[in-house]
Amino acid sequence: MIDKRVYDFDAALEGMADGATIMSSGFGAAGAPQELLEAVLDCGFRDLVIISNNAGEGERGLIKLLKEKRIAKVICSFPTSSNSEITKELYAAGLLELEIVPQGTLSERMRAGGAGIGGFYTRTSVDTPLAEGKESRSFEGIDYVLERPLTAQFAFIKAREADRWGNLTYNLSARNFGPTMAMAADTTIVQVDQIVELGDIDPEQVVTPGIYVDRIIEVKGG
Amino acid sequence: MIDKRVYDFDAALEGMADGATIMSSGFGAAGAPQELLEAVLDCGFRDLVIISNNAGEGERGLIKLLKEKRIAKVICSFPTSSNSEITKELYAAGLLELEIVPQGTLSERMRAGGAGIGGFYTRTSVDTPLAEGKESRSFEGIDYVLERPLTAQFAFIKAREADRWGNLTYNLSARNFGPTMAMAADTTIVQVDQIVELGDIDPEQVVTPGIYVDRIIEVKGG
Amino acid sequence: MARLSRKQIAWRVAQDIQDGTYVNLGIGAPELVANYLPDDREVIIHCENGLLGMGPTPPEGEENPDLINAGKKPVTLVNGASIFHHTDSFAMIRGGHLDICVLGAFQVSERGDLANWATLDNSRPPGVGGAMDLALGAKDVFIITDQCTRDDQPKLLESCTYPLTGKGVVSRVYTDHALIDLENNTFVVREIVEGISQEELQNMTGANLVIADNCTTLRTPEL
Amino acid sequence: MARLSRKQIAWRVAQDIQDGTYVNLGIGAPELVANYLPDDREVIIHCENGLLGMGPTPPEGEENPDLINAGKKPVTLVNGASIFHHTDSFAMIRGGHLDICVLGAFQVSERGDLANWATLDNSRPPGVGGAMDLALGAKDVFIITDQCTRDDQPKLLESCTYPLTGKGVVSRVYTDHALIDLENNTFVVREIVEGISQEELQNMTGANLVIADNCTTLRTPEL
Repeated sequence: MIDKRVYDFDAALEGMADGATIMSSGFGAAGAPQELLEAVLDCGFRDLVIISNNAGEGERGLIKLLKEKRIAKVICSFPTSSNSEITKELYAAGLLELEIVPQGTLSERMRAGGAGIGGFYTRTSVDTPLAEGKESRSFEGIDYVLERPLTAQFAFIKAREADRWGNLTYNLSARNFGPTMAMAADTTIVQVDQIVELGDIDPEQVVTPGIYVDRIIEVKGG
Repeated sequence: MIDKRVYDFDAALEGMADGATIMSSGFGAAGAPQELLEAVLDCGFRDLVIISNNAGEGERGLIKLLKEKRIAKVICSFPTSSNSEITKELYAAGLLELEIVPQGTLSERMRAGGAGIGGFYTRTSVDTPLAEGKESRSFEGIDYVLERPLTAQFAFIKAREADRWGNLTYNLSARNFGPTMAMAADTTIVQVDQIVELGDIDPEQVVTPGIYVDRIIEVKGG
Repeated sequence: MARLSRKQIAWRVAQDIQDGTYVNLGIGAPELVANYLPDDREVIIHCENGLLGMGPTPPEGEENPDLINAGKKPVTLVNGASIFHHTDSFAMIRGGHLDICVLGAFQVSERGDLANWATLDNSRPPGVGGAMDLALGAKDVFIITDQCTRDDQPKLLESCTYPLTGKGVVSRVYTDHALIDLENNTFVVREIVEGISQEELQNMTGANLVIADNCTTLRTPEL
Repeated sequence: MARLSRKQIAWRVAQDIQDGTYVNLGIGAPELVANYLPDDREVIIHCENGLLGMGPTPPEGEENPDLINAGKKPVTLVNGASIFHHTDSFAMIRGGHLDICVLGAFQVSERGDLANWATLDNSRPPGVGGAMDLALGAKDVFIITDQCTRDDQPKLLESCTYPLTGKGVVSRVYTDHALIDLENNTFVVREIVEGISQEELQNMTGANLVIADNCTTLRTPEL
């Protein structure tokens, strides 16, 4: 029997270690797996590399990890938020490495990582500093840069519903990076509002098929 | 007001001409826009280039166009079907050009065409005759071939429901190539089982957002 | 000196967004455009975080933290809206499917180059978000900006001095003083607000302005 | 001479598919594997045309033409199934997410090369379908094939003479006479059907066979 449910955060985070690379879903706070991120804090892991659109928002999740100096590097499109100064402070103090990737390129690189694509050409970032050091190439007179796939050891995702096979639905715009990150990580760990019976999710409405999911933990009100 | 509904096949096919390149959805007969294809037959267009996973199945749609020698070339992964000999006959007689593309590459090339990707590297077809003439390249010791985007003037798609903005749902495995082809063509024409009111399709259940759709025609029992 | 408010610039932009347009509104002033779209037009608003068919701001108390726009503010959905994941959203952007994107700018050059994501100050963390994807992907890029910075430096220039967001991408610039098109690597002034002379406008601009033959007065309601 | 039927080969493959496996079953003989999966295992069957969680063939009269497998035969869905479009399906295949793919073969080489899509006969239209994607994408590729062609030519060879589907992709071959692993560019025989000697098997093979130390008899039910 396939049962991807786990019942505590120790089980959810099994195999994690200092220096882990973690994709973390969410756009701002919508879809951010705050409880999973805070479990990492509680477990004491350090020197983390985080791949996430933002380097946290508000007071929770990534912001807490940043404040406790657990994060060595963030790969993101937009690191700062209007309601936290911690990223700016750590960056100014040389305590945080940032790799800035255009949002669409970030998402597409993760998809490539999950889909077996060895690299792709995009117009985004051509003639900008973010293309520096990257191969460029012209097709039919249009310039492109070569982007490489992005993968991670872990993906942390917040979803709405899951069944024991790991099929997921998401809530409105909290869907954002979850489906792509689930494809791109070795181990995908999902916190869900609700675990439902196998068969309760209409096959046509599954957004992330269970094949991409390794562990599910129910976090009520998460 | 945005209203993409049309009420006859002449309006659906406006702008088509001899030599048109048409993506046609469907995997076998599931999701194949038979009535739209047969309208092309009725309108008399010739020398068509068809992009479709199969070169028809059974007696309808592409098979009819093939029998009437309206198709000059098919770009597909698998041209023959168990229940029609016409593709074999035309090919043997030198009356039909075939370009064989691995199924995943076919689909991914159309996605690239719709997503602004200038090219991508895939392992599929490496060391096979289908990689001949294509650039190859190694990343981290793994060989890839470079594949280029595939677009078309028209996409013909069969869907289940549409609203007047062109939002689409599909029926079960008839979904197949529809969502990708809708992105990749200049003009996307959809035959649907049923047109519903704007707002009737749950935003989370829209599979193809209306932005990809240009014309909708209701074909009951199609 | 006569000068449009942010709301008035947004109003002016809104008048140029036709029925049936798919438009992305960037964070900040561009978000205001949604408030001034004429009622008789159906304009479909895209949010980079996976919405097509953004509706108005919800009434207080009815905000859903899982339904937000690119600026992370609570929004609603209109009838006909759809929701999709981030990679699909940026495939839509990068694949050239949006008609118009409205963005802010630090600088715009007469060749249509846009700089709106980084300055030369390296002490602050950089952040690009979806700006580069939007600038290259939309069929038309409209810019909302002031003619000059707060310390009176022109923002419309022969060449950008800040790092670029995209090269040759801007179609039209809406400033607090004028509506200016980018045509053949030239700033072409279409409308000037009342009370500003062509000379005054030229003096606030770091590149040569061409005044269109049919240049008119830029009028907006009080907002 | 003792020889397994297609159904018996499929039965033998099914025994090797463990609980919790994600498996794609190719068109033809591989489809039969679904019929022999032990009841106490949850095996999730993927169909390239966008299904995960394929169920049994529907009863006559209950077929849905919009619910078919890669062989275009009507199927059903199990509880926990999901449906997705073709590009997502092949992202799943090509991204290495399937544990096992079972395919047919024209030829297999001792280096694990697979030829199963084209012969040297150019008069017939070629067709590759999803075979190349599956052969490269699945973690393990299992092959169902006869030891020899109908005219007694061996199908397990030092090198394939037909155009390749993929190079070095095959993990294991299930034939009408034996179960053979690919290890270090060598055919290693794990099981031989009763009544076939090692010499007879070698004579039906176009490459050197190594008999595993623990080689056993390949037994299946009558099917």
